[in-house]
Amino acid sequence: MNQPALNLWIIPVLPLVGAAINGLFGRRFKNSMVSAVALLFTAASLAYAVWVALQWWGHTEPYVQSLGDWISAGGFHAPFGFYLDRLSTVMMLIVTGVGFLIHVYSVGYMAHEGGYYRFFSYLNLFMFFMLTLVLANNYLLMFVGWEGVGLASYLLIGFFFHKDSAADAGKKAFIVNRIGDFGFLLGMFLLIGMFGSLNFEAVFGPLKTYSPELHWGILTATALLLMVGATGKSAQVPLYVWLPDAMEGPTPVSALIHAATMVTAGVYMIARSSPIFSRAPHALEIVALVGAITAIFAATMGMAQTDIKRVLAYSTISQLGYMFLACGVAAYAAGIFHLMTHAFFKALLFLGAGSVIHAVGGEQDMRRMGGLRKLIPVTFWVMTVATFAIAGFPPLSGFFSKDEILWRTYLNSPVLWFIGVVTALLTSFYMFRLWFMTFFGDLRLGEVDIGEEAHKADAPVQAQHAPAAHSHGHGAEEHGHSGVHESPWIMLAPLVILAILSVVGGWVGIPAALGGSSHFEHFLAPAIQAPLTAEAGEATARLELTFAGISVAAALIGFFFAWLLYYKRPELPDRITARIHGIYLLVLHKYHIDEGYDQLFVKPLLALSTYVFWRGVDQEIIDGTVNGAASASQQLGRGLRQMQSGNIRSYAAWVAAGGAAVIVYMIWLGVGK
Amino acid sequence: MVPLSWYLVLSAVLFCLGVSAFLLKRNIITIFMSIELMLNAVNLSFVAFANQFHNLDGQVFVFFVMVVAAAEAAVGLAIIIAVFRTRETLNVDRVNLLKL
Amino acid sequence: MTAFLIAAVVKILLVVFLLLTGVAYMTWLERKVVGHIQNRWGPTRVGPFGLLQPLADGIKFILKEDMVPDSVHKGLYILAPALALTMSLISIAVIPFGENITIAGTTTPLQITGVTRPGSPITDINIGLLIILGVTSIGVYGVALAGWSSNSKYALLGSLRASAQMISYELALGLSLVGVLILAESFSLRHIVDTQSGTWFGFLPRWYIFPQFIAFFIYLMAAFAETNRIPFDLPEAETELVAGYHTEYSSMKFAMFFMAEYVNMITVGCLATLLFFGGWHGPLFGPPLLQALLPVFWFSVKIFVFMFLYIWIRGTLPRFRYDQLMAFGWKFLLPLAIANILVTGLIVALGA
Amino acid sequence: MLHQVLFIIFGLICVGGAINLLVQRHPINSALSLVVVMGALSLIYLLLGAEFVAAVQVIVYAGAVMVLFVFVIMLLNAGAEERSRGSHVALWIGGPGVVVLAGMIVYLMFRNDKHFTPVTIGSFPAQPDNTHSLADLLFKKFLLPFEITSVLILIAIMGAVVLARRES
Repeated sequence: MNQPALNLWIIPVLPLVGAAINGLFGRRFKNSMVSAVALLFTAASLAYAVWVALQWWGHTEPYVQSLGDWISAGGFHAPFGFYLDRLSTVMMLIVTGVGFLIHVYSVGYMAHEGGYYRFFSYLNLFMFFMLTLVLANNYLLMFVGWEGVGLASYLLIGFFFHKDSAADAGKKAFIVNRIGDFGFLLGMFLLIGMFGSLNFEAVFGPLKTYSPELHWGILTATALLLMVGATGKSAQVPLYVWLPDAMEGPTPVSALIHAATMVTAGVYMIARSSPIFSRAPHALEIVALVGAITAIFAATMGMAQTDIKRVLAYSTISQLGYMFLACGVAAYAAGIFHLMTHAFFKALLFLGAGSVIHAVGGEQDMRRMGGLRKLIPVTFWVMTVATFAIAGFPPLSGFFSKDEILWRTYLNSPVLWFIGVVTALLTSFYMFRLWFMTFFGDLRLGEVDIGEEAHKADAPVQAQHAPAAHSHGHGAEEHGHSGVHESPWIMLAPLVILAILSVVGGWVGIPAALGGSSHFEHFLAPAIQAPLTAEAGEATARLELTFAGISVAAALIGFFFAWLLYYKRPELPDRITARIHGIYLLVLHKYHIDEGYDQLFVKPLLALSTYVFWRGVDQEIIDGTVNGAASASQQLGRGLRQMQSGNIRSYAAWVAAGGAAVIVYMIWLGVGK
Repeated sequence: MVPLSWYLVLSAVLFCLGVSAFLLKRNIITIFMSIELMLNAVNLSFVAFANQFHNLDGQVFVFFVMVVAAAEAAVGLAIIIAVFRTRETLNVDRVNLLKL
Repeated sequence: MTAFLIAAVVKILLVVFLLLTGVAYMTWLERKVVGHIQNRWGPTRVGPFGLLQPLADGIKFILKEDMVPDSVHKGLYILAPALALTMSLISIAVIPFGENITIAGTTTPLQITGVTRPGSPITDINIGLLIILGVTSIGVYGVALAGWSSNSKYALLGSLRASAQMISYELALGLSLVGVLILAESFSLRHIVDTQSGTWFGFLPRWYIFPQFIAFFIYLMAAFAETNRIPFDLPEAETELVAGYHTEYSSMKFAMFFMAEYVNMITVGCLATLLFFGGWHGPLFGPPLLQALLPVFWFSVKIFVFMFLYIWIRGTLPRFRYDQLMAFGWKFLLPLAIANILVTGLIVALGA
Repeated sequence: MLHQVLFIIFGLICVGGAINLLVQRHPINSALSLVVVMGALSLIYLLLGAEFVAAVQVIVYAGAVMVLFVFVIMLLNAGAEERSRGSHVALWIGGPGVVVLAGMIVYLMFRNDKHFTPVTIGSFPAQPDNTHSLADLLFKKFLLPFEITSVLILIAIMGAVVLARRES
């Protein structure tokens, strides 16, 4: 087939160059220079990505470009290859687009932080790895990107490395991800064992021809292992614990990495592996289950959080759960659709939250906010859009994608659908709770209430933004009531753009029932392979409409409760929480999951490595061996030292004797016969 | 008509005399001479084999050996002078501290 | 065969006789010339113009008491002068004086080590030059051992100087000859001389002095140093160390050193003649016998000129200081010789 | 016949010189006997048809290296060596070692003599003077080693100067 020469490799390499320049020379640059470099390369990457997408728009078959072998061991080859089909096109555009916007935003947000060049070089590095992940044409290269984004997220979470909590959060994210990556690796080994290659064509090609029964067991195992990897990266139960802590990082990072792009890598990977999953129904069920559990679980936890960013973090987890649910019911297109819309409004929410935090001078506790509606109108409006979008009000983007997922879920299993609806209700509740607490009522900034758990939530926050507050252009005292100020336009512009996107973003996928022509799904169809088993339940327009109604109703109920509890009668929550204090605390402490993990894994591991590996193996066996060898050679040396008389003639004598011995030996061997 | 082995045996005998001189002499300078003697013995076998195989490479190697011998003599004698300056003796049995 | 042996023996005796006589009269000549340079008469008493003076000296040397000081290293003390004289005499053996000469039906080349077969060109030893160099380098032992064995400070210092000087200048000497060798492409003296027959442009004799005058200059300096002659006669600098390495020697042993020195001078002269002045080549005329003898005549004339140069310089120049000597040898002559080799080689390579 | 006689004469001179080097107590005697050995060796080279090597042997070894030795002996005014018993190992280990070495090599040579063609004067080199071909080898085939050895010599000179200079 005649391919236009799209040099896909340029897309990831451009940010890499930016990262290199900033990382190597940034220290000497002025901030303006640094941001110029970062923005330039990101924008270039975005522009080129758009151009490539337009070049390849019409084609349904993937565009593969291999730059030659990277690893070639025996029969196994892993090329530096890139793979552009509709799925990766969508992801590529999301990553570059949202990434670029967030770069712009960061210019304003990070303006007063230390390590400016470091931040942007990391951010560009992340772009590079993420694009590698998205555009790779084989699992191994994908894994490179996979690990790379992990690294970038580690670096960025621990950006304020002088603060222990941040450093710990980074480490936690890294380690938890390792577990998932382990699964991913094993899955890849299985794939190599089965197909002798990791290239997508080489793996998916044969799968198309297999009959469903053909070694579905090993395929299931592979799928499950891949899913483990996905759960690690996408913060699903049980590996979600790192994401809330990841909020230690700067807000743009939370928006880009921990909301819009990186955490969705797992979903992307599952969608990319749709041929495998479609061959493994049981694995799909488990994916769906995990997704559903995560969704509701995280939603409940989100209700009780008071830290604005943590609320968003938990909502992210639960939205990711939705995407998993979608993939689990083999509605990959819906999952990706939701991924896209979520990227828009969740990035918007985070950036908005960042703008709010910026406005109130580093405060993150919602109980000290409120009434900001008047003070920062632009932020308020964009946040409003985002909130309605995520809550799933038509005709905003969130509605279409979530509704699509729910509808498909129902077709697959009503139980999961019910969980989904409840989650939707909770989602709209805690989002509006956030909305009301932040923007309505009157400003409670400064009235530090002595909620014992509040302190826990704040301690890092203050520490984190203390430098920011001090280094702000105007003195710290202005950060009182009067100090609340709208963010500069360089921060607001991306917000507005994202707001628009989160309004219209959903319209590309309006389902047929609502007079649309679920265009997005058809667009993705060639890249996705649905299960051979035809779906149960037939889709009727009326049924679909009713379900849409139900989900809207759920959103409204959530809105109503939030309005009631946090606007109409703000004293109610305390009473309620007092009533159900036990459950409340349980939720507030995130079901003690972290402590549980600590007891279950961390402590035993520590004990094991301390008493067995360190004291036992290392000190006894290894050191023992080394010391033993040392002392043995010392003894030997004592003996041999007698030869070292320092007398040349003695040495000569030894040499002569040795020579004689050699000659005798050679003659004995029969040399020169 | 002289069998080649005579030349080779002569070279071997000279070599071994050199070795024994190295072992038995106490004077550093004499020991150096015995090294030269050994080198000469080796040269002899080089030349003998060059004659044997009608190939001049052996003679070329003799030159290289000579060069090395000359360099070695120059440096070695310089070392001897340095040693003599500090230890006031040429007897190797008295120079056994592995340092000047 | 017998004829060959007889011819060889005759040649050897003749050459040695001529050489020693030459040495004897060399001394006479030197004393005369230096005398006249210094406004003296030189020897006049013994015979007309003191022509018999060398004879008288010889007798004196022989008749003098040969005393051996105590606490000398006996064997070497005796060996040294013999070694010196022998080595200087040996080197004359490879020097060709001319072409064939036929006496009483026996054709023989005018060279001790030369062999001729009827109808074939003369073959002489093909590394003659190297032999001369080797022998002269062995000659150093005579001087060194003399100084060391006679167990006297002056002698020791003299011989140390001598050996150091000889080693140093051997380098320059040998390297200065390489230029000529490159042009002649042989170590055989006879062949070298043959390549110098004929003329350039019809009038300029084809001597290597003209293309290799730098080499000749270096050779001259080195030769003076090798033979311990003024201005390089530090080993026997009377004013500093009584007579240098032969301070402790008397009568015939001293005479041996003396003769060795002059024989060396003559050898060096022969070498210069052979390498730079076209050996025995010169205009030939007259009857066959004259034709046969003229080359020898030309050869001796050239040597004589060289000897005269020696004496002349002795009468003219002062003595170097020792550091000057070494500096001159190592820092001037040696680099110059190497440069000369490089240039010559380059030109020949480009010409080829 | 003549060849054998010459070989035996010179060989005996060699061995005698070497033994003399061994037994003489005064270094200068050892040095002179070594000079004798070298001279005889050069003549043996002539028998083997390596006249250039022979000449160079005389010039370099006898004429330069050994003069250097004698020079140093005179400079340090070395006396007869003292019979100190510094190393018993040298005698009781080295002595037998040398004997065995010599015996083995000699045995090996004689055993393999049948593989060798006897040496005859004039059989090699083919052309009258092998100096040209030697030069060819040295400056074409062995050019790199030649250059390296020249560098080696240079370094040796510098090293000697540095070592022998009296610290001031």
